[in-house]
Amino acid sequence: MAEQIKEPILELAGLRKTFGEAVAVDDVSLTLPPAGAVAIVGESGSGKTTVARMIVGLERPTAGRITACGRDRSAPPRSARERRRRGGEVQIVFQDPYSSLDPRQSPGAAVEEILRLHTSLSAPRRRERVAELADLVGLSDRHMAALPSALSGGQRQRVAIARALAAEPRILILDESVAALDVSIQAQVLNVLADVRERTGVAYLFISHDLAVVRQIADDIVVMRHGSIVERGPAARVLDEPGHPYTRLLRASVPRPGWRPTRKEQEKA
Amino acid sequence: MVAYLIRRAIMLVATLLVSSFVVFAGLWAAPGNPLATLSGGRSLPPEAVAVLVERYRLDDPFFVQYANWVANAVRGDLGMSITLRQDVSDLIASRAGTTLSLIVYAALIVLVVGVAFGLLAALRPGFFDSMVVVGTAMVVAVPPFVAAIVLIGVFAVTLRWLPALGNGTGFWDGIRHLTLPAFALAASATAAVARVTRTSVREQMGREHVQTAVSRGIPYATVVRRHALRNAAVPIATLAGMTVASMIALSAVVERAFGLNGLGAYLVTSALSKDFSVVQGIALVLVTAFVLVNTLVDVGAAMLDPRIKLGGRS
Amino acid sequence: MTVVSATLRAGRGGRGERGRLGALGMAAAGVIVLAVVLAAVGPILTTADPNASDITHAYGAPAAGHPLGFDGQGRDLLSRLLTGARTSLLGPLWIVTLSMAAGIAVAITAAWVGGWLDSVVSAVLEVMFAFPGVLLAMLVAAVFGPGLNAAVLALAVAYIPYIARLVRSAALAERRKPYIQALEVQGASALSICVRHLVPNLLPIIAAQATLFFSYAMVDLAIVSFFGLGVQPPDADWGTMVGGGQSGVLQGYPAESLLAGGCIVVLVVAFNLLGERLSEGRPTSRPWPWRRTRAVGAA
Amino acid sequence: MSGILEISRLTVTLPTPDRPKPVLSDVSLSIAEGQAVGLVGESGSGKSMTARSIVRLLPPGARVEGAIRYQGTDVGGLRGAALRELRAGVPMIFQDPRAHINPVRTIGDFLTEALRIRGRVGRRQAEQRAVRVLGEVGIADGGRRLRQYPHELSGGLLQRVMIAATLLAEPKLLLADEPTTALDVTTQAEVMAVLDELRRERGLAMLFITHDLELAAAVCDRTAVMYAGRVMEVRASAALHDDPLHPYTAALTAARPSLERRADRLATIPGRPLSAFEAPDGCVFCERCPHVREGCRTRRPELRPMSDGEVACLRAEELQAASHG
Repeated sequence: MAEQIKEPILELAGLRKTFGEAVAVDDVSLTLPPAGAVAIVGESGSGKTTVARMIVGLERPTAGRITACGRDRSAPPRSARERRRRGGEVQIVFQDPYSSLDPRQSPGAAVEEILRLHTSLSAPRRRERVAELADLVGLSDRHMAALPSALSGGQRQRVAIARALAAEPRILILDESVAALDVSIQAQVLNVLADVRERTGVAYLFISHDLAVVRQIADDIVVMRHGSIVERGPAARVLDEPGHPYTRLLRASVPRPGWRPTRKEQEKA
Repeated sequence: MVAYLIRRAIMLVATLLVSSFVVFAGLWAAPGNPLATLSGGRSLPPEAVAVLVERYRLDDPFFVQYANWVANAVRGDLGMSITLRQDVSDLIASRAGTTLSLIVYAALIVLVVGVAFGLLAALRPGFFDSMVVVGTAMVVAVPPFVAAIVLIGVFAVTLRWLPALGNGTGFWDGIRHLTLPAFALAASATAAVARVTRTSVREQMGREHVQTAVSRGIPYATVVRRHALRNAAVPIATLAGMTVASMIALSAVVERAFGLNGLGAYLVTSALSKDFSVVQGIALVLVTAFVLVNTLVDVGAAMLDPRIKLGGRS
Repeated sequence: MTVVSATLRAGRGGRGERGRLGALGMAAAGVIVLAVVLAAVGPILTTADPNASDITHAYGAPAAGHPLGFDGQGRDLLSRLLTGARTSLLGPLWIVTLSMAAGIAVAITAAWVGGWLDSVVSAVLEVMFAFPGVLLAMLVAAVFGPGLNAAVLALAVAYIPYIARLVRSAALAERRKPYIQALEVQGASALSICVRHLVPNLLPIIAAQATLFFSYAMVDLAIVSFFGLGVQPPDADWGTMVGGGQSGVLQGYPAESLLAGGCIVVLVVAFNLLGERLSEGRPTSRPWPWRRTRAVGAA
Repeated sequence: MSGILEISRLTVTLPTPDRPKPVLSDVSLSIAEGQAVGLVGESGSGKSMTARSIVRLLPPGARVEGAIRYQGTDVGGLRGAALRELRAGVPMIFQDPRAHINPVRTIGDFLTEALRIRGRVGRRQAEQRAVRVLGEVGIADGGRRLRQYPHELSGGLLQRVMIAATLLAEPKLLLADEPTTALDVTTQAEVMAVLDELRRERGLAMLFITHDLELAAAVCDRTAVMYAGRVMEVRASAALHDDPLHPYTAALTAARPSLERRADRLATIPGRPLSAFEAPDGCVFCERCPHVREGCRTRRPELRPMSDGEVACLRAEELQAASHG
């Protein structure tokens, strides 16, 4: 890591988002240390994806402050240069593998386009960098030259990761990036993410509803419900001794050996 | 539902206002001054000029003229024809009947024949279906004026079964005179409706909820009626409505080809003879009818779809 | 010709399972190409002057040098059909090009900027729907006098809302897809995203609509000419020939109307078939020549 | 012991433009009266196709070989009214309830349609029954719900409506194709609790399709694991996690991250899940199996009994002995 700065690489302070009268995100604050891995856990409608979209500027916050790499990014970027600079700080990988790539463009061209945008490398150097990124996410030259339609879901998500890393971000947001994958493929991508974090020191903000996946990838966990944070702490502590009743309910709802679904008594008419 | 209706009503009024403005503005957009346009380039005796200036208030500012023109239009006064020295509204009234009955006759053909062929093709895959697909692919490409010529050539000239010209006298003779024109106007539209009916019913048959009904042992015919047709009704009604609306403008083609004394034919002759106030009047009437029919179609389709009626997001 | 060749190239670009046109699609494309060639070369081939009338040949049967015979005023039908083909293809081409250009630009801007601009554009489009093409053409002809150019312009304007509405909804759906949003987060400019990614992925829809609207434009333009408000006599145009030949039909000489009408129908069927095939085909894409060390052709 | 459902050597091949593609090959499975069997597998394993084959909800032109016997009668020969009778008696719950319920008709219509249409019950009585069953699946004031439309209910509620609809048919066998995959984990737990309880109360047999091994084990007596259109293993659910017979089952459980602890790296399975038409000769899993031998690439193992289940692996006994040794 270049410089051991202590203060967080990403900071949300009192973040809020309303759509009409509906409050999607209510007073969310959190910090992400350099090379750290924080997971936001919650079910649909908890506001976790809206938080991610506000950080990368796809949604405009109603209130609150977002600071990434020491620079404020609460308001939308004014100039193209500012927008590009923010692209170099925070990147995102989405959930659906089948629409995360331009169907008309090969993975190699997609990654190369980002390199042209963010670096001043020459064409040959760019091609070498594309190969390095391909190796980093475990893809061969053949995959990089193929058409997205020829790639499997797992391979497409790896391309999306490589494309995000091409901008050399300090923070990578993973918005349910492995949720749509089969178990064997999910494991491969989770391992790739672990390798990438070790080799590049990029920090992860992992958005997920899957507690087991979160335990595997994140150091700290923030639990969200109906737009606000109900609990936060180190992953092991939050998952093994959940403090908030909602977290306990979440934990108890996950099927595992010996688990049996039990009906809430008052529900039966 | 009320919110939806109010929104549609506001949209309707706004559209009518703007389109009437465009029709009126045509007067000013023409080369030369409005008086020359109104007179169609003819040199008019001074008293005729005075009548025109007074009737159209040509000396007032532009917007006042427009306001006056619209106010008159709403009261049914659409100005005066230069060539026939009669009120445009009377000229229109006498011809509107022909156009209306022509469109209604053609619309019946489109809705009955088009939807029927579309349904049969969708539900009877195989020979009949491919016949309809090929047939409609041909007929949809036959525009009304080509259809008119073919029908005249075959049924009027060669077979002499039906008259090729004029309005005819009396109700039943009128119907006889309207038959060929109605079929000419309806030909391509019927084929288009048949094709959309077929594709939307087929598409509904592939939907998951139809699969659920089949998986619960409900007879095929019932599944088709209660699910495929019911759901396909919205797209079919929408397109059928739009097709009928488009016939308002196309009626002119058929009226001219068959020498029917309708609004459309009169609009063409007035455009050719540069009788601008008549053009303005008829254009306004046709645009208004077109917008009204389209709005009715949208509201009708909304009725069929509960997601809109209860204000739910569709 | 650009639209016709563009649609053909987009069609031909499909190899293997990508965007294959199928037999019908190729046949339709063949008919269109044949019509284009005849329109371009035809008038030079035929010696007869399409406007030279000779009353002695009125409704004359086919003779040497006049394979299709004569019209009511003794003019050679073949040469009139060929010269007529030129206006009947060029006219719709202008209409489609103008309306597509305006429609796509408006739609993509509205879909991309969204918010107030999108609602303003939608309201304007809603109002423009009030004017069917033929009606607007008649109004314009009454104001500016009959003529092909006025009709073409009027029809082009009348088509803009239909094209804009369709492209806008397709653009809105595409814009929400992750690969576009990822590019936004990367900081790529809106223009470069639209030009290099959004529009190319809308090509199948755009090509299909251009082809379908070509057949609508051909019919509407022929209608305007049929009224006598488009191409003015003695020039030849398929619409005027169908109209002009009507008196002949009544006297048992349907040749002029049927030939012109037939040409219209055949080409409209061809364009409809090609349009439907194009809208079914998957996007034809071009792989990046990674292995060959040519300069990286990602653009 | 003839169970309520016997599937033997079921092979399904789908017609495609270039060449026919097998999606199921030699699938054999049986469900005893009142028993719940889980069917687990990744994409392309054919688990959903197996369930749909039982009531012949197959794509047009699909070629079916082998036999499926429901209550003793072979479903292959059923046509018209008899096929409808079978489907009425073996209802199916689908993954995405919002897509599988007609959006332009009321919930009441959806619930009572089968009863009214199949001519057994009047509208009034059908609605009363519907309200009663809605109560049992945990939906209060059923009367109001009947008049509502699907877009006014949440995913969880819609899935309960789907379950209520199947119970109204008073079936003997229930097919559930990933019923909770589209739901949140807390909603999933509630819906599974409802399904599990009502199933046991009514002594219903069930075929439960899912990609979640633990979920299947939790609600099913026995669980079958499928890969590339074949059954790899069938076991009592309790033993499946800790004592798998087939290397694929073991690899699946190892690849899944655990809720209890974090592994440095997950034990991944190389390559990607294959469909039947992509599967190699010999054992379909051989290209990805850590214990592959030469024999595995040539001989295709048959499903054969072993300890209290069945397994399709040449080295099953050897690996079992090694892991217990």
